Amino acid sequence: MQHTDMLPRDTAVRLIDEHGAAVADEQYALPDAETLLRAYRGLVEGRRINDQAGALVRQGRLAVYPSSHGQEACQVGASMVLGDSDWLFPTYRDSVAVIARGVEPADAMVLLKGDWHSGYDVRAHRVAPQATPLATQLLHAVGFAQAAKHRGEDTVVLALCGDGATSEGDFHEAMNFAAVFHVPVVFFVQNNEFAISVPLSRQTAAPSLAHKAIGYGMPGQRVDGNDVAAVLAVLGEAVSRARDGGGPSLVEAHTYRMQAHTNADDDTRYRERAEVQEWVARDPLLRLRTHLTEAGALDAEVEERFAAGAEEIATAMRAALNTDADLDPEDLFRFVTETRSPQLEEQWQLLRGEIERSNLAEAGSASTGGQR
Amino acid sequence: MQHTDMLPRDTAVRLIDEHGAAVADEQYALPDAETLLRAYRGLVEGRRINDQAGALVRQGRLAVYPSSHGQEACQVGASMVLGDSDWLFPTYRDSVAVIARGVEPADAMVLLKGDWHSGYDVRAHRVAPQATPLATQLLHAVGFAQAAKHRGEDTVVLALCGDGATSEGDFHEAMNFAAVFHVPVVFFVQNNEFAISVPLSRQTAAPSLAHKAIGYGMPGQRVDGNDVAAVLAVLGEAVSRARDGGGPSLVEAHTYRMQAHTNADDDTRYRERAEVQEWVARDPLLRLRTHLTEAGALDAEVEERFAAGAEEIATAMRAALNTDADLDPEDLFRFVTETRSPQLEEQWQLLRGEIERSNLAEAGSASTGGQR
Amino acid sequence: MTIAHDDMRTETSAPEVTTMSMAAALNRALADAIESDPDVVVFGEDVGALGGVFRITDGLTARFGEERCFDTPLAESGIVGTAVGMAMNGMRPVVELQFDAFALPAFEQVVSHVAKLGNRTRGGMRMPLVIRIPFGGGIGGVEHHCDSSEAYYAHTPGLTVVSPSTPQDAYSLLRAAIESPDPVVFLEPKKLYWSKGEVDTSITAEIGTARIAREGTDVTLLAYGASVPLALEAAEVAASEGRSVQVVDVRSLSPFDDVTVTAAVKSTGRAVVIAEAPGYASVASEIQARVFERCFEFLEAPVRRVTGFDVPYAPPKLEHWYQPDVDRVLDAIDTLHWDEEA
Amino acid sequence: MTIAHDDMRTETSAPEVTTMSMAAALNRALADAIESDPDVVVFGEDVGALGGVFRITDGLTARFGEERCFDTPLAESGIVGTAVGMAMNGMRPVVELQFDAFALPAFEQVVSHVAKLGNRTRGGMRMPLVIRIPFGGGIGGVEHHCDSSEAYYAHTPGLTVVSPSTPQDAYSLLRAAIESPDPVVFLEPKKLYWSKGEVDTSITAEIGTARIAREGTDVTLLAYGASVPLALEAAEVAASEGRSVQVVDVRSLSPFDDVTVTAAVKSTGRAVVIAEAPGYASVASEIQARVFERCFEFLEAPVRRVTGFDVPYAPPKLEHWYQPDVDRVLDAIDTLHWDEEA
Ligand SMILES: Cc1ncc(C[n+]2csc(CCOP(=O)(O)OP(=O)(O)O)c2C)c(N)n1
Ligand SMILES: Cc1ncc(C[n+]2csc(CCOP(=O)(O)OP(=O)(O)O)c2C)c(N)n1
Ligand SMILES: [Mg+2]
Ligand SMILES: [Mg+2]
Repeated sequence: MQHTDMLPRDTAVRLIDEHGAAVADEQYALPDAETLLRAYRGLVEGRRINDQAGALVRQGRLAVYPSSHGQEACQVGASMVLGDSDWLFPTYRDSVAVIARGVEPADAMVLLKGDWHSGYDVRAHRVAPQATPLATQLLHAVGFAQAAKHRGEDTVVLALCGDGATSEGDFHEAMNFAAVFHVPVVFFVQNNEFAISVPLSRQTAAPSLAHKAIGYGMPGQRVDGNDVAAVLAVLGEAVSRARDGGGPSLVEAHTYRMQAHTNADDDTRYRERAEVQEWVARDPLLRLRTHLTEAGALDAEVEERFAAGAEEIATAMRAALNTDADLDPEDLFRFVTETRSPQLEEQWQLLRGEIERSNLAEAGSASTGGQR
Repeated sequence: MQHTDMLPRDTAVRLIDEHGAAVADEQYALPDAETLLRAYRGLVEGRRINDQAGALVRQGRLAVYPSSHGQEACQVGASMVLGDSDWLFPTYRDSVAVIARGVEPADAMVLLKGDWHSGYDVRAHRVAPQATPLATQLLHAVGFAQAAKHRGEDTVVLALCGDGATSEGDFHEAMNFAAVFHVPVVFFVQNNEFAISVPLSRQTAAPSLAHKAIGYGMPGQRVDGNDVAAVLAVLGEAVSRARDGGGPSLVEAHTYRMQAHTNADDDTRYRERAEVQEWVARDPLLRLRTHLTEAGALDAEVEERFAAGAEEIATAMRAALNTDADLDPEDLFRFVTETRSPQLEEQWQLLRGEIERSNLAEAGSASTGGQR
Repeated sequence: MTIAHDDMRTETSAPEVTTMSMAAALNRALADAIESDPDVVVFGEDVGALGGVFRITDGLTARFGEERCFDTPLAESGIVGTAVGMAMNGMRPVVELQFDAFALPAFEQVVSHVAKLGNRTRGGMRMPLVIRIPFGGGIGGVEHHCDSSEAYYAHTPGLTVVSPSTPQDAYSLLRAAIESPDPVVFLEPKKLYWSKGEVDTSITAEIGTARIAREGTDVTLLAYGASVPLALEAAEVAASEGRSVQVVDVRSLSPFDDVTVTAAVKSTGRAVVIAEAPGYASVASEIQARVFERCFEFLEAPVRRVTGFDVPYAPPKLEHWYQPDVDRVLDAIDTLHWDEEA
Repeated sequence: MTIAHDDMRTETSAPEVTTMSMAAALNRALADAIESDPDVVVFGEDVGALGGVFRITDGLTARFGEERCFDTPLAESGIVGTAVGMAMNGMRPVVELQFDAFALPAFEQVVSHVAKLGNRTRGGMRMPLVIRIPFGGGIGGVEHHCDSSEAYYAHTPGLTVVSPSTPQDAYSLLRAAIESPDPVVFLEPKKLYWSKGEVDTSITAEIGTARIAREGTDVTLLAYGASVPLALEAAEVAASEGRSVQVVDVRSLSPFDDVTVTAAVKSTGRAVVIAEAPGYASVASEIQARVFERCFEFLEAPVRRVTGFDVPYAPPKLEHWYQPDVDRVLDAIDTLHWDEEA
């Protein structure tokens, strides 16, 4: 590879423009209609999940929700490019990608509901726990891929992070380890222009985040993150390259965080409504719907079917999240280590006593609330 | 600046070749003869300091010495490009640069002698303490420059690190902060091909370390680190740019660690003698001597004068290091914090008691060695 | 705690006595510090336009400009490392790290430089910087948002570690921390951010001193941060059960005020240490051990501690089972060898 | 400590009893672990061709290939973070971090992931990894090369922390650490690397247990790592002065073996804790507090501790003033309310 081949383009790869028109590209082909239709369905479901989660937060059923509203093309693309033996390493904002990978929405929401720190079977779905400490999961992804390579397994790891996370030291170390050990990892940065309140311009002075790739000796590419066709094409190529022993690469998607960072955030403090408004027209659903409709691949009936499917997911989410899980406080001790120590047993015993007292109190009288 | 202007050249900038011949360069001019003569004198002194320190280690007068033998062009260049109001942020390997900046050799050796953690007046010489935890000092350099910029002071900060240190997260964060805040810092990486035993190929897969610069939005350049003329030209330009408000930049010098990592290391375990031998011909002193001699700027008399000057430094070093410093154990408590706490006073009192006992014991009899 | 008027301070901003939340008191302390000392700069993640995720820096950028309060790239080692550099160059940086767990990437800078640079240079360079960390749980935060990491800092020589439990101390201690020539880790109990109290901006606090938060004669509760109101609540309940409980707000986790604490425990002969962090090798163990050693002859019973369990912090729905509560404190008091006949 | 034959182990490498240094014992443990379990990989800075700066990994790459023992780029968070990922994918990484202070860049990965991932996933993913750190001083190392950071790890729920003081324990505990399903921080006392002793490779150690290193009836010294030989030396001197001193090698810093320690201290009624790390909020404070609380009725005198001062570690020329020594231990013993009449 020529050195300069590692540099991304000056503008992001785009295969479908904001008006739904296909854009010819000499390197990347437009995915076929069936794939795009599947993607569209994913977008519809993803949007519905985001909206439903938002509602559940307002109703107090979720503690917090970092929405990917506006970023669904990245979420769906990240899930679709992976094969069965591949792994996804997502962040707190990637619930839609996690669900698209087959995780039950209610399980994906366990963290955000506050029931436990993660709620799905990581191995069954080949999805790592959603990471909160920024950029740390990128190193896990690299190590995971190193182990797969060590055993000669056919596993590509897709590691997700945001624009803000690229500033962390762990981002750097992960990129470097991946390149030095030439492991099958694709780093996918969803540049949504903000890290909570901090705009991209305070995060980097680089021409683009994808320009970081050459500094590690891997290719970098930029893609329009609101164009699922481009995301599928660019990420798909990166995943294939990794699978074929071509090593890691970095893909930066240009997108936008349409809502506040989470429900706890107030984005009117740091960005203009007009800016947010500008991005409405670039919505990933809108342009794909136009494109597919114009291509004759999408009609009202299919639309309705997709909407109904999405509604079903939302209904299930509501049902699951409106039920209080039966939580066992003893879980606080159950999983800390596999080996049980007398030191922890002693404290566990204290908790058991309190649980008993509390159960007795509850059984006895509704008026004595305390544990004592 | 065009994006690709931030990329370094495909080969390192070189103004004097291995045989002492000037190399024409369209961007960088050969420093004048007077400057080169001054540089040569610095090289001679630097080499002598390295050799003397090595001898002092063998004699047990220094605890440890990370030699910059072979890297003197970088050391001297780093010092010469700085003005009086500028600051140097060196590492453990940069004693020659520290001394070239005016620090007494004996003071520069306090850390390596084991008397204290740093031994020179940082403010008088505008040299930060030599850093041991890799890459951490790069962030200090950036913050220092931020403060200078905040107060409108004319200060450029030159921050040194090795090839290995570029893998640390702090390297990344320092480069990024410097670029985002556009501060007057020049990062100077002495790529000597090894981080203790680990070769550059295990450190990075990048075309060069200077290729990292574009990922932060700053220019990167590569220079022949054994050609002091090129080091002076490239670093000098970077420092001027920083001084003129042009922001930070990254310079990578290609050089070689001619000796083991420190005296405690055994480099026969991890590199071939032939490889080391190859670099002897590229010695920074050799080529500059040839160049200056051929240019008529250097003759036996001047050589002798320089050698005598270097010998004087070495003699002073020997004298200073052969004297045991009069160390006060109470210094352990004296500088921890400026505010004195009763908690520490109490422990300090314990030590004072022990010192007294020890003094009494010494005064009393030579045979009772213990403190008790 | 010395109470004194600081003349410097009154030049820039008239002292006031007002009722305000701890968050407001911290905000006011930052504003007053920026106003009174040109070397003070405040920075971190989201501290600018947003005013911090807890709004502690609210309005500072608008009022004092980007020069004095600004956002950084998202990198905690970068934040602390550049603060070290600024302090080396004569400034007084006050940085915010968003949550305890997100302070960890900066740990090397804190331990190897913030804590040691003054010593390394024999006082040639001091580190007058403040690291503010919203700390502890009790706010229903998800994983990584509710840890208590005071032990890591308190164990590290060279660092001063303080935590306020009232708006007054929040104000006075933060001013004192910023004025200190030494580095201070300033732990802000999240749970108390919205608790209110009177704040007199003319009161200065002396770092290194504990505060008697409630008088009592039978037993001494030693607490800091969010555990202080818990201790006071337990004291209230115990009082109704006929026990006179003294409460000491340790405030200064390092250095430790042995004089006040030892005198307090000697006066009652019984003590319970309360802290939310896991108890093992913690500040609570230190306090327990010190009190034991210094008050041994005066103790009617072993010193107890009530702390978080030695497990990762609980998820929101289980945190009430994790956190020390009034019942646990009362249970601990009950074990203190009371002669029921007396 | 249970002594048992491990059948698995003898398949690959015949058990032996030999006199060797602690360094050699550790090397042998690594080699035997690599040989007996295909999931074990060793990596870190300079562990390959060089064999580690202390030569603990000497010859492993030559013998087992780059696949099983390899150098990484110079980045500690990267080393630990990728080890986490490998452990998630079923391997048993054993990483070396070069010195205590250079383990700090990895602290976030250690606290937020190594310690918590098993809990986060409700046991769905375990973290069977070992972090080896050459620890402590006494070798004349310059700044950052002699710290003792066990408190940071021991305080962190989810981590197992052990330190050997003999070649035998070095071998057996390292094998046990590598076989543990839980993450272990393995602290190797640098000062003891070249101390020699008999090693029987068929002996297995149980993590979580202390070891009586010397019998005695008058006072119990509690120590770990390099402080164990110091305690033994002090015991010898005390014996010559007529005092019978028991020495307990704590070995497992977390979890702690209360059973052995409590029984030991109850049997003598007096105790001194010895550790080289700064004492404040340390493992020594924990041990002191635990012993106090559990042995209160049995104590003839307050439990004392002899630790490093609460100051940054000394430069080489002053380290003998910093480190706990025999005199300090004997002085501490002297304060334990001896009835000189008895
Ligand atoms: C190490 C660390 N520091 C700080 C935080 C607090 N925090 C959570 S999300 C966030 C912003 C992240 O921005 P970005 O990486 O762009 O992702 P986005 O939220 O936009 O998807 C911050 C600062 C954290 N989770 N981890
Ligand atoms: C954070 C940290 N990790 C590890 C070390 C131990 N160490 C000291 S020097 C060194 C190699 C550094 O290599 P490089 O940056 O290339 O500098 P050089 O020694 O070649 O000048 C290592 C690993 C350290 N000092 N700091
Ligand atoms: Mg973002
Ligand atoms: Mg090097």
